[in-house]
Parts: sequence; structure tokens; C-alpha cells
Amino acid sequence: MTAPSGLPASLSAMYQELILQHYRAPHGRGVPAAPGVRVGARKNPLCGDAISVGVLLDGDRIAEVGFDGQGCSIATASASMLTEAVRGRSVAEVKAMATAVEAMLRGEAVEGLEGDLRALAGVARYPQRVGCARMAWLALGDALEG
Amino acid sequence: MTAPSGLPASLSAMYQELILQHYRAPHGRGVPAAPGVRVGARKNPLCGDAISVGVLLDGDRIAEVGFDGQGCSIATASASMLTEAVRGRSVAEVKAMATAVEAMLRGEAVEGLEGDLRALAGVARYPQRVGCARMAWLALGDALEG
Amino acid sequence: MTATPVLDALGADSSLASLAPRADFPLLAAQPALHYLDSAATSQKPQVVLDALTNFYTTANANPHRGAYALAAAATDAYAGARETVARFLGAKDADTLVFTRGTTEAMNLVANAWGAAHVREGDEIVITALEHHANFVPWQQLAKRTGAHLRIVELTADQRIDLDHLAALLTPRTRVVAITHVSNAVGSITPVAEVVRLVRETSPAIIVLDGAQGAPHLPVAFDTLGVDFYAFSGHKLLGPMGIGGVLGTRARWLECQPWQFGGDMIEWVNDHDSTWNVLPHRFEAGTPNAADAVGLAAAVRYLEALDMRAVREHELALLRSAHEKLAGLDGLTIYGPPPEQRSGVLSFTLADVHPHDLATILDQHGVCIRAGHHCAQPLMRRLGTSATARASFYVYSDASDVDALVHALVEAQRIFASVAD
Amino acid sequence: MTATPVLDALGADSSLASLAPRADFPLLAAQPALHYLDSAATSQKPQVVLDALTNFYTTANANPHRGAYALAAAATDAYAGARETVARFLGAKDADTLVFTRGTTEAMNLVANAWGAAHVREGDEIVITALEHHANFVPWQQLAKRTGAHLRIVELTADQRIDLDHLAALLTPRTRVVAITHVSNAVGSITPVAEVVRLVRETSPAIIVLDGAQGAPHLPVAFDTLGVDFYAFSGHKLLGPMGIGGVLGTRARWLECQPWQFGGDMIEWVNDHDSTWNVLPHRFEAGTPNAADAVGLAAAVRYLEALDMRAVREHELALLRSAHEKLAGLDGLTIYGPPPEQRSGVLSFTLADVHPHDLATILDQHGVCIRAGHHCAQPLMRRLGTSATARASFYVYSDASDVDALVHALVEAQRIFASVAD
Ligand SMILES: Cc1ncc(COP(=O)(O)O)c(C=O)c1O
Ligand SMILES: Cc1ncc(COP(=O)(O)O)c(C=O)c1O
Repeated sequence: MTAPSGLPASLSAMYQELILQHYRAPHGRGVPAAPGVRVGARKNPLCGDAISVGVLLDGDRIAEVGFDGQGCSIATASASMLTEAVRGRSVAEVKAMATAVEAMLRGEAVEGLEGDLRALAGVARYPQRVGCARMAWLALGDALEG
Repeated sequence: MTAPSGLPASLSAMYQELILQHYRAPHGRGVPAAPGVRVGARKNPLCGDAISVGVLLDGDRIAEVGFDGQGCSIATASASMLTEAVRGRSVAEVKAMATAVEAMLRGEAVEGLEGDLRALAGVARYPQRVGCARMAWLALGDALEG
Repeated sequence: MTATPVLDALGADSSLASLAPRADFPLLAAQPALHYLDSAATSQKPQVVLDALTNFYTTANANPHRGAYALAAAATDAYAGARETVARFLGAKDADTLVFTRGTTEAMNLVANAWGAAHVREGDEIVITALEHHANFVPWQQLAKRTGAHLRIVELTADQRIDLDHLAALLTPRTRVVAITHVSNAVGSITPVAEVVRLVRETSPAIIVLDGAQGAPHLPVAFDTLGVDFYAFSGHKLLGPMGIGGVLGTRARWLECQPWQFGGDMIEWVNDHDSTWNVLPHRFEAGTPNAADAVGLAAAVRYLEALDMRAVREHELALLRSAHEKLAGLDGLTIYGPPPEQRSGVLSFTLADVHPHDLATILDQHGVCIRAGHHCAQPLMRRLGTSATARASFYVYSDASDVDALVHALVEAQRIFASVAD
Repeated sequence: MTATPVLDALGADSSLASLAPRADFPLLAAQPALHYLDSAATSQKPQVVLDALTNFYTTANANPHRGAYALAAAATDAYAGARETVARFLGAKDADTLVFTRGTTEAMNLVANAWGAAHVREGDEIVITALEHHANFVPWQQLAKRTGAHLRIVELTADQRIDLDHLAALLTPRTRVVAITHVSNAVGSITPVAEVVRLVRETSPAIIVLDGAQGAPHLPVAFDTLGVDFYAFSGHKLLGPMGIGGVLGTRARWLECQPWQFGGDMIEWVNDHDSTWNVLPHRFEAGTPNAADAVGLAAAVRYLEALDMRAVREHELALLRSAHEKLAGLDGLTIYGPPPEQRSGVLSFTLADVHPHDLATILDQHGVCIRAGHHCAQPLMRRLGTSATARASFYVYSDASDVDALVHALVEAQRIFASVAD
């Protein structure tokens, strides 16, 4: 996980190579089309971006997940990481994960988050961008509620 | 025409004895009730005062004139003086007089105004009170137009 | 100006110092001989408020909510922080239920349109009182006219308090709105809010709208426990800048409201032929917000919090008692309103033979600023049978010397008008 | 930050000085490394404006129109004087036809309600354009929805100018309102007002409402010769304080309007069940006016008058040309809007592979403040097929160094995003 050089440390903490890779080549593109898929969507009225997340549950587990929409690098990478992180998990696990992500985005030190998701920690330094990272998680929440 | 003592010169110029006498015992109280009387009315929304002036024309002359309403000393004295000044005059003379009074209230030096009316000159120093002195003259104007 | 023997005879209480140092208020500090007794119209501003304005414009000036750069974030934070501060001052936990407006007038028009127009139907009833400022009278009168609802006006007791029996008699299951002033600007009467709330809740589903233009500056206000639905106020009357004020509402009532003004910030999504709306409080704040003046207002309420609103009330009551006693001793003077304990720091009066407008001019020559007129309360004036009263009103910077100057100047005015034989 | 070789290669014109000294603007003076390129959102304030605010509050603070004492007269005069000054600046002889509002948004809601609601009927037509800011879009959309009128949207040319042929095709004798932006905030297009006026007057009785939020700050405006019915603007975009703006109207059109907000100052006489209204402009200014910010606005327009609005336009055009040329040289960069001559100092663009929101954050790290988003013009964004653009906008204090910093930071942003292999 290296950062582009010649940038302020906080900026390179946000624009890590990992995030840019997810942005360039997002995972989980496309809301699954199967019957029973639940979709949640969030818009950011300020920048005009929108992300929707679709999940297919198998009992208590997330069998399928994917996202659609337009977003900046942070919004897109967050959605992409989300799909990787939640696939195969139980709803309870995912809710705990969402809570941990939210805390991380508020700048708190969190335990238990694994893998690529941790790369979003740098966003906390940019309050105006936290909303971007949060969008997919809120959309997922809507999908699980609805 | 003496002024109450112990006051700023400009204030005693406004509150001349003559003005206070007209306020205490106004002339021309009561809009004439005869058929053919024309009435004009003006309100001052800021202080809640209102003055109406009624005139009865005999050809081109003002045969009868009177006023009604509530007003401060300046408004009342101005109305009282008005009735004295216009009674028996031609409409053209009265219009010229109204123009002269308006100029005097704006602080201009005017010729040709006679009698008590000149006592209103002191009001020019108090822009917030000019509207009080003007009310009866505007009401008279409305009556002559209407 | 030296105290006259008349004054001493009246027993001037020169011990009543101002609650806030006059030196904190640049306008008053620059004019030591000025006796500003028109705070019910607008208040003077402490230096901290002017500093807050300057500070916003020199360190955080950007369009809030709309920028992704640090300066815009500073503006957004300053504006959101102001909302938190002002909501806390008025005892509202949920800051998002505070909608900023230009002042009380815009706030009342907002409630009358956003809630009123959506819920008031022909044959419904709207209850206001004869004590209301035009800002809490005309919007409801015109809403009634537009919708075909009936406007009911609660009459007053002999000392210009709201007649609670009449209020009770007017309330019905068709009453949709009860809009009442918290404190009368014209005569100072304080509304017994708990009584009103009890009466209304007993008999009708009406919303209760309080006009807090004179409440918020002069009394401690705890919105969350008042039990009313909306509470409107103006910043300029509580040491804040002009151009800012607001209205608190319960979340439930806000959610029953339709947007009233349309434009930037208040939308979620604009399609060609319809739109969806942003969340509270933005839904009711169309366009670039007045962030600078909101920040100035926040500085004002922090200043008042430091003084303590209970102390503000005590201070005004002490001045009012002293002024009341002294004025009552003048010949031909009539004071309106209930006893000082049931009044805020407003002293409304007439003097036999001297029109209020003349009084104001003469008092001005003595450096005493009072208001003369109908105080935007023509319905009340009609009921008092006068076109105008003179009104002196106190605030945190007022002291005994202001009261003394008032009494002194009134005696002078009487002397001028008495100097002419009938 | 040092200029990179890339920049030199692009031919930076370092000779373009700012029109107004940066030292006049305390925020900019305090942050020499800040490149504020978001003036279309809100402008920075010169010291004279802050001084005017402070001066009002420390020498003339009272409630205008309502007091009979000298301080209130000073406030009234200051407010009336501000109206004269601002009306003159916008080329209106009759100052009483200028109604102060909080800004353009409130102004448009005022016109839509005060004139629109009284004159637009079911089956009538309202014409707006796809270029409009939400403030000049949603009020008309909702008026159409409420009244059953048809909303017609003028589409754009390929370079985001109003398609005059389409406008002509939409106009009919049933057209009651044509509401168009003078200058687009999103892409900068300048409306050929004379053409529009000619087309409208030829075929319909419609009123013409111009959204001058981006016109008044950047172009000379002569309301009396424009031939339109209403012209709205915001003070905060033309060096003035937040919380103040206004709308000019012809006297004839104002007299066709119904009052919209009700309260103090706008009434003549309040009876229990109906009221009569004060004269222009007060009829449309309910409540305590924002006199302080009006005085601040007057100071701002005097500052602009001293610069000369023709010079302001020339200055922005020079910056725009230079920036346009430099940006056009960057790989993957798309600029929206017509050629610089037909644009105000707004540069709206996208960069392939870098989302505008990311651009704004990266540019901010270089001290370059730009706006990223839909610019309160979602209908336009839909037509552009994008959710957001990046926008840099210039004003009197902008200079060549701002342009250079922009280009430099864009190159950096490209580098960051290119650093990751696909
Ligand atoms: C073209 C245009 N119209 C209207 C507005 C709304 O102005 P305000 O937010 O000051 O009310 C703006 C700016 O936000 C604008 O640029
Ligand atoms: C009781 C009361 N209500 C409403 C208002 C209107 O407030 P504003 O003029 O600040 O909108 C005032 C003051 O003018 C007032 O005293």
C-alpha cells in the first residue's frame, strides 16, 4: 500500500493506491438482477452523486451484493470495498461492520475491520468527503431495512 | 411669539407658543356637514394618527373648511392653521400656498406665506416630524382633487 | 443634565447599575449622554457580536454547504455551530429543528404558509389575540381570508393581559392554530404559557405558535418543556445583528409542513416537472444562508448566557419597578399593562395633553430615545381607545440614570405644554 | 508552490494583475497562498464593507421607520440611502422600485408569489430554461404545479447557450412568465437580453424576470433600459454582506403584485378582519428591515462603481481567455459553455478519470478553491449527461497567479490519478 509521492501526508493517506485501484476497477459493479434482491439508494444532493446497493439474502447471509451509480473515487472505492467485505457475511456481522466503518470515518480508532476497508480511514481527515464514503453503507442499510 | 425657555433653540423654534395654542384650542375643528362638501383624509401609519379635511367650494372659492382626526401638536396645529389660512381663498391661491408650505417644511426660505403658518418653519429641523405637519395639507389636496 | 428637585422628591434609586457594562456596547460607549430606551424595537450590539461578524468574513467566508474546500468547510461548520448555540440557548436539544429566518416576521409567514396553508381549511378556526404585533396578526388574518377559516380574536383584561376565560371560550375542536405572543411588545404583558398550553390541549387539536420576539430576549426560554409547537424570534432584539432570527418547531410539526420558499439547499432532487426536498432544517432554508449574521447571533446568545437570562429578567424587573413607581407619581400620566411582575421591561404610557409623538421629540432633545406610536399593534390601540402610546423599554445595558433621565425629560415636556395658557 | 515547467510550456501570462488590490480584502490579504476561485458561489468582502457594517452598528443602530428620535432617523436615512445607492448602481432611477430581500432566492419566490400567484391561471404557460439555477427553476416549477399552468423549458445549444429559436417556438399568447438567467452560474453563458426581450414582446404578454445573481456582480446593468419587468440579485455575490439582495421591478408591475409576506412596515391600516397596505417599496418588505446589511451592500456597490463595471467585465474576460487557453491544453479536459466572449468569468470543466469532487479536494491542498458539483443546476447537469462539473470562477481580486495555480494543481491531480496502473 504505497501512496503517490509529493503530496501532503493526509492527502496521500486518503488517496492511497488501494483506493485509486478500487476506483479505476471497482468490484461488485452491477446490482444483482435476481428475484428477491433488495435495493437501497442514497444521493448526495450537494455533488449530484448517487449510489445504489443491491443485496440478495440467503437466510441470514448475504449471498449476492453489487452496486450501481455515479461517484467520486471515495464513493466508488467505498462501494467497491463494501461489496467485497459483506459478501457471505451474516446481517448481524454486516451491521457491526457498518458501525465500525462509521466510527472510522469519524476518526475513531476501531478494531476488527479487516482488509481493504481500513484504507478508508484517511477520509476522516476530510470531513467534506466523509459523506462520499458513507453513501454506499447508508444505501446498504436501506436495503437491509427495506 | 415667545418660546418656552430652557430648551434647545431648535426645539423652541418648533414648539412655539403659537403652535401650542393652536394645539390646545384648534380652529376649524369639525368637517363641515353641508351637501357638496369634499373630504380628503391622510393617515400616518407609523404613529397611527389621521387627519381629514373637508372643504365646501363656492365657485372657485373655499367657502367652508374644517378638519377632524387625531394628531400630535404639529399635526393638529398645522390643520388648525390651514383652516384659517385657506378660508375664502381661491383654489389657485390655496395650491400656491400648499406648495409654499411644502417648501418651507423642506427648510427652504419662502416668500408670501402669511400669518400663523410661518410658525411651522421650525418643523423643518425635525425631519421625522415633517410628515405630521404635512398631513393636513395632503388631505386638503386630496379633497380638492377628489 | 442635572437632576431636578422634582426627581429627588420622587426618590430616584441611583443604585441600579446596568447588568452589562455599557463599555461593551460601542454605540453606547461613544455617546455617554444617550439614554437608549427603545430596546423593544431593536437592541444595541456588544463588541463581541461585531467581532464575530468581522471574524467570519475575514477567516471563514464562503458559501456554506456547497464547497469541497477547507474554507467552505469552515463556513459550513460556523453556520452549523451557530445553529447548535442558538438552539441550546432556547432550550432545544435537537438543533435541526431550528430554522433560521430573517426574523420573527419571516418566521410567522413561514409557519402560516408551510403549516397553515397545508392544514387550515374553510370553516376551521384560527385564534389570535388583541395583543399581537402585526407580524403575528396579519399573516393569520390573511390566511383566514384566503382559506375561508374564521379568525377569532381573544380579548384582553382591563390591564391588557390575555383574557384566559375568553381564550377558553373560543377554543373548539375546529381550532387549528393558536398564535399568541409570549410577551407583548406594546405593553409588556407576559403570557402565562403553561395555562395557555393546558387550555388548548384540553379542547382542540390546534398547533400553538408563540411569538417570542420579546420573549427570547428578556426571559429564560426552554423550548423543549414549553409544550408549544413553534417558537419564533428575532436576533436583532437580543443583541444580535439585523437580518437573522428563526423559528423552533417540534420535529413532528416540521414534518407536517410543506416547503414554502424554493431554491438551492432546500432541494434533494430537481426533475424537470417536480422536485423532492432536503431534510430538516435545510428544507425550509432556501438559498444561500445568512451564515455571517447567524454567527453574529451565536455570539450574542453566548454573551446573554454569560449574563444569565434569569439575571436579565431580574435586572429588567428592578428597573421596571423603579420606573413604574416614579412615573406613577407624575400628574396626568397613564401606564398601560399589568403590574411589573407580569410585565417584561416595557413601560407604555400616555401623558395628558402631550401627544406621544411630541413627547418622543422633546425626550430626544434630552438624549432619551423612546418609541411613540402604535407599536405595530393597531388592534390593541383601537381597544385602548388611543392612536398611540409612548413606550420606554429596558435591556441589559439600562440603568438607573436612564430611568432618571426619562422622568426628568417627561417633567420638562409637561412644563413646555403647560406653559401655554388654555 | 513553484511554477512547474509544464506551466511555462503552456505560456502563463503572469502580467495579468488583479483589478482590485488584494490588500483591500482582509481574508485574501491574510492568506497570500489562497487562490479563491469560487466567487460565483460567494465573493470575498473588501474592508470598506466590513467598516460600513461596523459603522452602522456603532453610530446609527435603531429600528428604521419606527422611531421619532434622532438615532432612529439616522437608521432610516442610512437604509433609504442604501436603497438609492444600489438602485443607481443597477441603473434604476426610481429607487422605490427596489425591494430588498435576503437574496436572489427570496426575490424569485417573491415575484413568483406576489405577481405569479395573482396572474398565472390553469392552462397558462411559464417559460424557463434548462440553464437555470434552482432558485429560478423550482419556484416556477412549483407555481406551475400549484396553478395548473404548463412549464415550458427552453433547451440549449451544443455550447450551453439558450436556444433562441426554441424560445421563440415556445412563446404563445398564453405565456405569462418568462424567467431567464442573465448569466449562468454553472457554465457562464451570458443571455442576449435584448434578443430575448424582442422575442417575448413580439408574441406574448408575459412578464420577463431576469435572474441577475451572476449578472449584477459581473456586468454593467442598466435596469431602466433593459426592457425586462423584474431583475433579482444577491449582495453576497457582489462584494456585499450575506443576508441582503433585492429585486428591481417596474412600477407598473409592482402595482400588479399582491403582498406576499405580512407584518410590520408593510401595512397601512390593520383592522380586525382585513388590512390595507403601505406604498412601494415597503409593501413588499415585511418586518424589521436588514438595514445594516443594506448599508454594507451600498458600500460594496460604491467600491464596484469606483472600479467601473466595464473594467470588471474586461478584467474577468482577460482572465477567462488566459485560463481557457491554458486549460484547453490539458489532456482529457472538457470545458463547457460558449467561447469566452459570451461567458462571464466562469470556467466549468471535467477532467477524464478524475471526478470533480476529487479534483476539488486535491486542488484545495494546493490552496486552490473551486466548486465541484451540480451548481444548483441539476436540470442542466442532466442535459450535460454528467452529475457534476468542476468550476473555477473569477472576480475583481483574481489575477494570473490564480490561473497558474489552478493549472498547476490540475496537472498534479492528473498525475495522482494516473499513478495507478489500470
Ligand atoms: C444564477 C443564480 N441564481 C440564483 C442564485 C441564488 O442566490 P442566493 O443563494 O444568494 O439566493 C445563485 C447563487 O447561488 C445563482 O448563481
Ligand atoms: C412581539 C413582536 N413580534 C414580532 C415582531 C417582528 O419582528 P421583526 O420585525 O424582527 O421581524 C416584533 C418586533 O418588531 C415584536 O416585538
